Amino acid sequence: MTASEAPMQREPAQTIFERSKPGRRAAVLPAAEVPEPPLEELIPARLLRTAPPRLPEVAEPEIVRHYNRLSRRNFDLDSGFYPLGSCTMKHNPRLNERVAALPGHARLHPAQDPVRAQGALELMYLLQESLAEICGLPHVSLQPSAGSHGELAGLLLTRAFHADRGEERHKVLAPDTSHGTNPASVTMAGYEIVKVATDERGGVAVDDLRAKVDEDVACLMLTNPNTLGLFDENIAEIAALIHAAGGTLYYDGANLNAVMGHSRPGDMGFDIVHLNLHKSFSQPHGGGGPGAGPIAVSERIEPFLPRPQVVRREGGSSGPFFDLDHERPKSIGRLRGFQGNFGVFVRAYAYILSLGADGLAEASETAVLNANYLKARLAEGRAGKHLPVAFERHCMHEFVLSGKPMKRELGIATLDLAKRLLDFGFHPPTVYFPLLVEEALMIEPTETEAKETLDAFAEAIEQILAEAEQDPEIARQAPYTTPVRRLDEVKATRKPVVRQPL
Amino acid sequence: MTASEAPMQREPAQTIFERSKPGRRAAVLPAAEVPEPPLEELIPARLLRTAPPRLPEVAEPEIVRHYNRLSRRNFDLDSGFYPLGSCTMKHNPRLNERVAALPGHARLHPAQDPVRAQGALELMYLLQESLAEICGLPHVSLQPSAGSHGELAGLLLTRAFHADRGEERHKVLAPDTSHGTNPASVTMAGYEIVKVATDERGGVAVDDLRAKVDEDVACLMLTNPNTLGLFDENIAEIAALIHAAGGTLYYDGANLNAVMGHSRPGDMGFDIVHLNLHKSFSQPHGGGGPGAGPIAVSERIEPFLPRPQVVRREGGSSGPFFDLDHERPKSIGRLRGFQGNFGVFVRAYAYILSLGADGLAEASETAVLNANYLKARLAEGRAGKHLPVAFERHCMHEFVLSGKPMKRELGIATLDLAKRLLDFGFHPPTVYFPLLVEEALMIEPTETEAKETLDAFAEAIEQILAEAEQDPEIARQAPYTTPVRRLDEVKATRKPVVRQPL
Amino acid sequence: MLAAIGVESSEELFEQIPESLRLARPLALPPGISEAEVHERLAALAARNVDAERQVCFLGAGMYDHYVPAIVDAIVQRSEFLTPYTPYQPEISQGGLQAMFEFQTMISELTALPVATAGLYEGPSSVASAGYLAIAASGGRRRFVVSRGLHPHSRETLATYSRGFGAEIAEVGLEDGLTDATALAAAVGGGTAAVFLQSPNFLGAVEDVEALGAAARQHGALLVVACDPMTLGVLKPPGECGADIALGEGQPLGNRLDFGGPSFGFFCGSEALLRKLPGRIAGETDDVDGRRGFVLALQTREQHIRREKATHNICTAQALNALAATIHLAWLGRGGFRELGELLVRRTAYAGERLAAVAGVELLHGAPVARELALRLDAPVEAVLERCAERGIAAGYALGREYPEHGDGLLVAITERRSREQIDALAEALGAAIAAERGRLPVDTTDNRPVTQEAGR
Amino acid sequence: MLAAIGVESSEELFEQIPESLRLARPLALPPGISEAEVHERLAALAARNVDAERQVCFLGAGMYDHYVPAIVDAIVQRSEFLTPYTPYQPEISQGGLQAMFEFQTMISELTALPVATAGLYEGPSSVASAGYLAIAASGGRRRFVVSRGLHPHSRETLATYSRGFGAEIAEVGLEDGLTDATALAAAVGGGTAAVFLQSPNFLGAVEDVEALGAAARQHGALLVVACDPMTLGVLKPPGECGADIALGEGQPLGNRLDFGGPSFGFFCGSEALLRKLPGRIAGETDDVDGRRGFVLALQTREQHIRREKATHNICTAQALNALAATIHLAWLGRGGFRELGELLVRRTAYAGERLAAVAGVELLHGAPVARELALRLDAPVEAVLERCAERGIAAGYALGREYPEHGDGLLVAITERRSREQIDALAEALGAAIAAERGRLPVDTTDNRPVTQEAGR
Ligand SMILES: Cc1ncc(COP(=O)(O)O)c(C=O)c1O
Ligand SMILES: Cc1ncc(COP(=O)(O)O)c(C=O)c1O
Repeated sequence: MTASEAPMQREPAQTIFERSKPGRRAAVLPAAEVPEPPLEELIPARLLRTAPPRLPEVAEPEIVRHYNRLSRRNFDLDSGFYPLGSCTMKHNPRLNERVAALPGHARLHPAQDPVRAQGALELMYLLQESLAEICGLPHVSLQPSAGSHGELAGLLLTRAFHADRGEERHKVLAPDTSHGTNPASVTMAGYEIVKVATDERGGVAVDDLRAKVDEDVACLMLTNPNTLGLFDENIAEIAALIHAAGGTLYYDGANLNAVMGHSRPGDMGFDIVHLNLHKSFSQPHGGGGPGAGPIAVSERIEPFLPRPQVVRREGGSSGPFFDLDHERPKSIGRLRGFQGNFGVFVRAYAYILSLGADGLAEASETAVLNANYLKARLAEGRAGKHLPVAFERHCMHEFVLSGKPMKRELGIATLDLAKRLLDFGFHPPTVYFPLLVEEALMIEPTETEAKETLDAFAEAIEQILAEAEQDPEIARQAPYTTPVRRLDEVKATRKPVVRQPL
Repeated sequence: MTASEAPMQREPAQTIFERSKPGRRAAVLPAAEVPEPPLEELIPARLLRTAPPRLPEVAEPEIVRHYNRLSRRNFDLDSGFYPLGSCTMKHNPRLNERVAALPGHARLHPAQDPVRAQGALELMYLLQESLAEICGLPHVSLQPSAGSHGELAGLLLTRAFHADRGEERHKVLAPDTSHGTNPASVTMAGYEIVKVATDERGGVAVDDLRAKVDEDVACLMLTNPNTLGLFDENIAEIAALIHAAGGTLYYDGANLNAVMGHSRPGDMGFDIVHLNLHKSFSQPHGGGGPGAGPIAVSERIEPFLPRPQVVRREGGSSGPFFDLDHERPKSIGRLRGFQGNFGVFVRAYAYILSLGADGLAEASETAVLNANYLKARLAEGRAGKHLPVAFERHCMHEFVLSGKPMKRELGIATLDLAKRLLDFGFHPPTVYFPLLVEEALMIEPTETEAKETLDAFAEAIEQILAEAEQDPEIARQAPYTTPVRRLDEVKATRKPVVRQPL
Repeated sequence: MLAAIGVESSEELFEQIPESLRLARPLALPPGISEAEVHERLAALAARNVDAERQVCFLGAGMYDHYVPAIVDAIVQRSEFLTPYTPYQPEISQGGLQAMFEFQTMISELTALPVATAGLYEGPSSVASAGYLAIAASGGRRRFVVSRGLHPHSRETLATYSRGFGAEIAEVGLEDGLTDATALAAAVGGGTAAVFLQSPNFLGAVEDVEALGAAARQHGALLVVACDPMTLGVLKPPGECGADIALGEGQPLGNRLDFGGPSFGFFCGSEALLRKLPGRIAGETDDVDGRRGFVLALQTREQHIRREKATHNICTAQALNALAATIHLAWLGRGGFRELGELLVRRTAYAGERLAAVAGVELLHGAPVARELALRLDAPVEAVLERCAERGIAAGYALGREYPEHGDGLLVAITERRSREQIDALAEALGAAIAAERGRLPVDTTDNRPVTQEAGR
Repeated sequence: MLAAIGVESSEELFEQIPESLRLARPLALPPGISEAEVHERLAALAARNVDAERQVCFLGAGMYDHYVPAIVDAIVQRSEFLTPYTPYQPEISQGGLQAMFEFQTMISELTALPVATAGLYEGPSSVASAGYLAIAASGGRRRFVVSRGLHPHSRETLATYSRGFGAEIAEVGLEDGLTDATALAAAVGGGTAAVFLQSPNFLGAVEDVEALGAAARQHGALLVVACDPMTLGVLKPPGECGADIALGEGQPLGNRLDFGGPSFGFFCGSEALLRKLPGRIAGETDDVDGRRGFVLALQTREQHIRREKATHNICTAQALNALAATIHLAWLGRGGFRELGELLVRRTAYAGERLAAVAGVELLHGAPVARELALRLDAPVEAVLERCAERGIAAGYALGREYPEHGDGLLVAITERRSREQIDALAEALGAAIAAERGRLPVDTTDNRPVTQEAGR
């Protein structure tokens, strides 16, 4: 055993079930303290389970070792650069974890009487107010659990809005650069998606839009800056077109990190906005959630907001009273259980308090600066030659390169480049999205990265391309140093094994 | 960059100072809120610092990455087997960390009025009572900060005890197998150490002891089971000898994990015992502390215990009152600031509550069982041939092997075996201690390890010895897969670099 | 950096935003403050909530005050689990992916259905997602038959979603706590896409899912069963009762109350539904050297590949919360999980007897219960709750708003944290409160220290 | 396993313990309880302490209520730092060893002395250890001259140790808060092993260490200076004042109050003392391939090598606490550390003015102060403290027990957590309490809610 194999590669994956030994356990439970008749005397036998679930049997020390070892098989934001485009992988302040864990938050039951949950309700109210100001829209619902949930909410609001005016519309427009959740949400909300083309500047092709706007269009969904990292300069005109046709304008806020304190969706004419608190507002991604996707809306949409809504009632002597308002006759109703992902709200509000007005604006400014700097670095050397930027303009918080020339000239695809980056200790950018750009690499450095890191990333790309000029196989076979190497995803879909046979 | 070098080996060590960039920082401080005159107006200039300390300048994201990366350059108990003899590397329950962090413990000021620290003082009192019962001695002081501090306390108590009887004695006896802190403490307490030989059964050579006991002997320090992992069967006779000569008997409790609930130092005739809460009572070792070394003593020693002492006063209506007693005329005085390592007391008490009387006895039973099982496994195969046990008897919680035949027959020293174990993902045993045994390997598996782990360790030793039969160089050059390989310790002592030049 | 970009100032970079749309003023938010101050501010807000540490909590209704073992927090707070994104690069995400695989296996074991996903947002939206799936799986049927025993939040969320994708809902009432079997049979027909049941249902009653499910099977409708995971060690699992889909709120497994979230929804199905399921699914496979590994399987169901044809729109879900559940279940283990279920059933039975013996209190129904029970109070529920709160007890969940027919109803939840002593204290408090209300005694406001501390001794 | 060992039962293994010494009964301790119950039990005990979250804390006297940034807890709680033993195997302990090296560098920067160790137990025992070192370093001199400004715990601990290794102690008094320079000069002589000073001293006064140190230099005695690390961003460091040894209590750096421990003691010395220092020292070196690495250096000083000839007996120290300090100092950074020092000096100055203006309160001395000040109260101190406590304020540390000459003395400590608002509240509380005591008003016991929460808004 020399180092020829990376240590973790030597450790074959073993599941917790494979560490199980009959009779072992970690948990010690409290004594029953009450009479212990056979269960059959309390619940009819036919409703009872005969064989218990085959959960693993492992003592605590081995459980801790198992999951600690597993954790080391992850790459994470606290290990290195994570320029995953559209995902805003910014530093997650530990303070936020600390305040979210305070018993007053963590052990507060969601059905607690508002009289005894004033702190939580006030926090939600303050967050609503802050997000409203940031979006430039008067009303906010914190209920949606993530961005896609916010999109669905927005489309249901749109439906309710039209229905309230006695209209039923069937089409929703979205650019061909839109994120996959947009069309998926459209279908789920019972609408039909209509794609709008992108113009040579990377914005919405206004003529194509004009051609497609009519009385049957319920809504236009936009991301601005869009998924190319470009701000749509024609947004005012676009908004006018949609509003003229009586449609609503929906803002996918996943890219808000570019414009906080600099420009507001409400001022651009949007009626409905969702925000990803797990992106712009530093909620850790947790390997795929939790998140939260609050929505901010204009006056005309407000009546339809989900139920319940957090409200501030001007109480008497005892000052204001924060309450849950269930009496919303025109509401689209609930989107989920209870009041939303409160723990995420605590973190987001702590983040807003920490940065404040200036801090948020500075964050966006630095995010944009970092993106443009990295874009400039990657315009030099081999990257400049083989990885041209898709649309040559200043970008906002992210930018998209095309690996098409690289593939043609060096014989390595965007996927190969991404996999090779793993050996250099970097998380790759988002790849093959947006679909519009061939062999796309979508790069979002965020504001919390240092210049040295951006430089090191640019140098790694340069090295990989140089290497590929000599021998493209190196990248084609990469990675080499990761816990596992390239995995057979086809097999996983053809013959899916989605649970352990016991 | 293939896997030929372990990933971490590629990452050269870089200190936080080397990540520093002028002007960067993590901390945001509160505003002064008060007048801000130049400091010279508040404190005479000659008492002020001119140039601030050159601390690193790094933003929070990079600080977190730095220390997270550093952490991965450590092997730890939650990663794998850690049979470090004499150190009792047992599982550290996370519950203990949780309760120690409760604000009522973590943010309690040590000078808080006892009236407002009743919970803390009661906890200390309850821990004293529990340890007294476990040791079989009536009185406990929690003050010493670790085992060696407890030893010093014990020797100062011994001095005070003799002085109180108008005697001054000069010698302290300890077996040649004793831990280094024993003689070091003896010197520090102003005594002279006299070594006692070990007999063929691994216990104190009673004849040698008898020859050395006289009126000038202040104390005998023993570990029982001793550092060979063997219980001294003559302990009663030994105690009688010392007491007859008017000396005190000191019990180094580092090995208590072998006998909890099975045998008690007080019943063996010891006057003074120290316990390592960071061994038998699951306080995590923290890479070298913190710990705590409470002492339990007999009636005749009690008057001299350190100041202050936690006492229970039978209060009136409001029930008992827990207090700090400073009025102890015969006390040896303070050994440290405030009341001791309270955070460690919380963890130890939580551990005692969790296991209870039966649990503690079972823990020791399993510790002894695991040690004897591993000893048996290592008596087989190549280990049995090249690594004989130093004293062939049932052991208690640990046992000592000799690498002498291995060195002679295979040409690899105990150190080489230890280093090679690193490549197999095991922490090596304690090596070259006790001094009595040539090329010693001192192995303590503890009760929290599973049989599979013990078997895997035995197999690793077997493999390494087999490998050495083929090519001893493999072990002599080991390790290969660690973040760094063998380090030049001589250089570190000859030309010490103990801080970063800035 | 500016030089490399070729601009004078970073403002220049914002000039792509039309002047008129650039915010000319700072945001109307306070300036940033120090970490110490943020902590103090939020601690002050938190202190104005009465949480389960300051009050004995008998509230349930879908989320429960179970003890979360310390190893759960310790592990989920590790950067390696806390901070990565969804595992799009499997080679460096094996930790998260394997954990998902273990989670799916455990949940599949709990429900006795062959396939489990990596999880959805939470319980009620998972119910709505099952509705969306049922339409596709039933070849376009658009009618749901729903038991009134299904959590009100689930029914309301299903209704909200249904107004979007288009489906009608027929509700079936309860008889003495249980779903009215005859009414259910009558309501199900050829046009029914799915039948929705919950067991234990919202009133705590254990339903005979197998019997009720017959109607669904007969008409080829999917049987969707919502369940409380903590009862699956003792109650017959949905998979053994003919359910096509089993789902529910995951909070009781390793997740804190957090005033309602984040938690997760679990979602299991039959083999037949595998390629129609919503959300992430981890699958086992090999790497090029034959090493065992895990990936996101069946991505062709998902929005990032299939876009408008995806089986669901979900992207970011609740991976960390599912990890917490995985660790909690590993900690409980086969034996502990079953014992915990037994403990809940027995303490709930004790609570039922103890509380029903209180003057002015009776059981709302006679059906078997597992971990939560519904009471009928002979005094205004809100007033009684207030009086109990003043003694440091959150006595339960008032049924009135969501079940007008039970304006006098109170739902009381039991966990392993609710000791016999605390149940007895509840009985006393309820008795005193009801007596006081009947006698209109003035509310006693002196002693509102939490009783947990006494209980702790 | 028994078979492999060749015994019938594990009891057999205990037969090596003489029958008479085997405990024939179970330990008289309660049976084990569940994790949830242990948590509840300890939470109940913790609730009976009034900590700095429930009371505005002006207590200091060596340990201070500073804010510990969240990243400190997050990092020190990682298993990789929390659970290893002392780094005896450097190849797999580079994380801990490098952290020690960084710690030593930071502390050396703070004190402006070239060498720092990896740390000792805490402040006072570090002072005693300096005494032990001084005897060896001075070729056997056994007399210490100690300022009465040195922390009483340090003086007492030094005395305790001295009775062991043998040394006499001469104490030098204070004049208007500062060490009496003439008396000190008179006390130091050819037999003096070391002179011990503290700055700021126990009464908060900033000493002129350089001037006082002259006597020590003149007679070849070591100058040992105890200091508060949080003041070293603004006060002239010991190394620039001629100190041979600088040491102190490390708690203010990244460590919680924990009712007094665990924390750590830092210990710095001149090059000349390098091989005489107590405890662990990390050093830089290379591995066989030339890679940079770190090891425990100069182990030949230590007990495990030198046994009775070791420079000290310490083994397990306080590594994790020193790591916390390292992270806290990295977080503060060059700028933040200095600003924090300035903040303390200015708020302390404000407090001095504000409090001295209160009727019945005057400054105990006129010497300059940095972060703590001594007051003289014109009313019984204990009674005043009690009244303030009832308003949710821990007003400070009563000097009477340790300084009988200051029976009316109160020591008030300031940290960045003590806002101007809180200082004003203290002034009010003191004023009211003193007035009440003079007028012997009855103690008001109604309102003892913590004021921190209000302060938080
Ligand atoms: C542009 C865009 N829209 C929508 C989403 C969906 O947000 P969520 O993952 O929170 O559902 C994402 C997330 O990747 C996104 O990047
Ligand atoms: C036998 C023995 N005695 C004493 C000690 C010293 O204990 P501590 O490290 O807590 O000072 C140890 C610790 O290694 C030991 O093993």
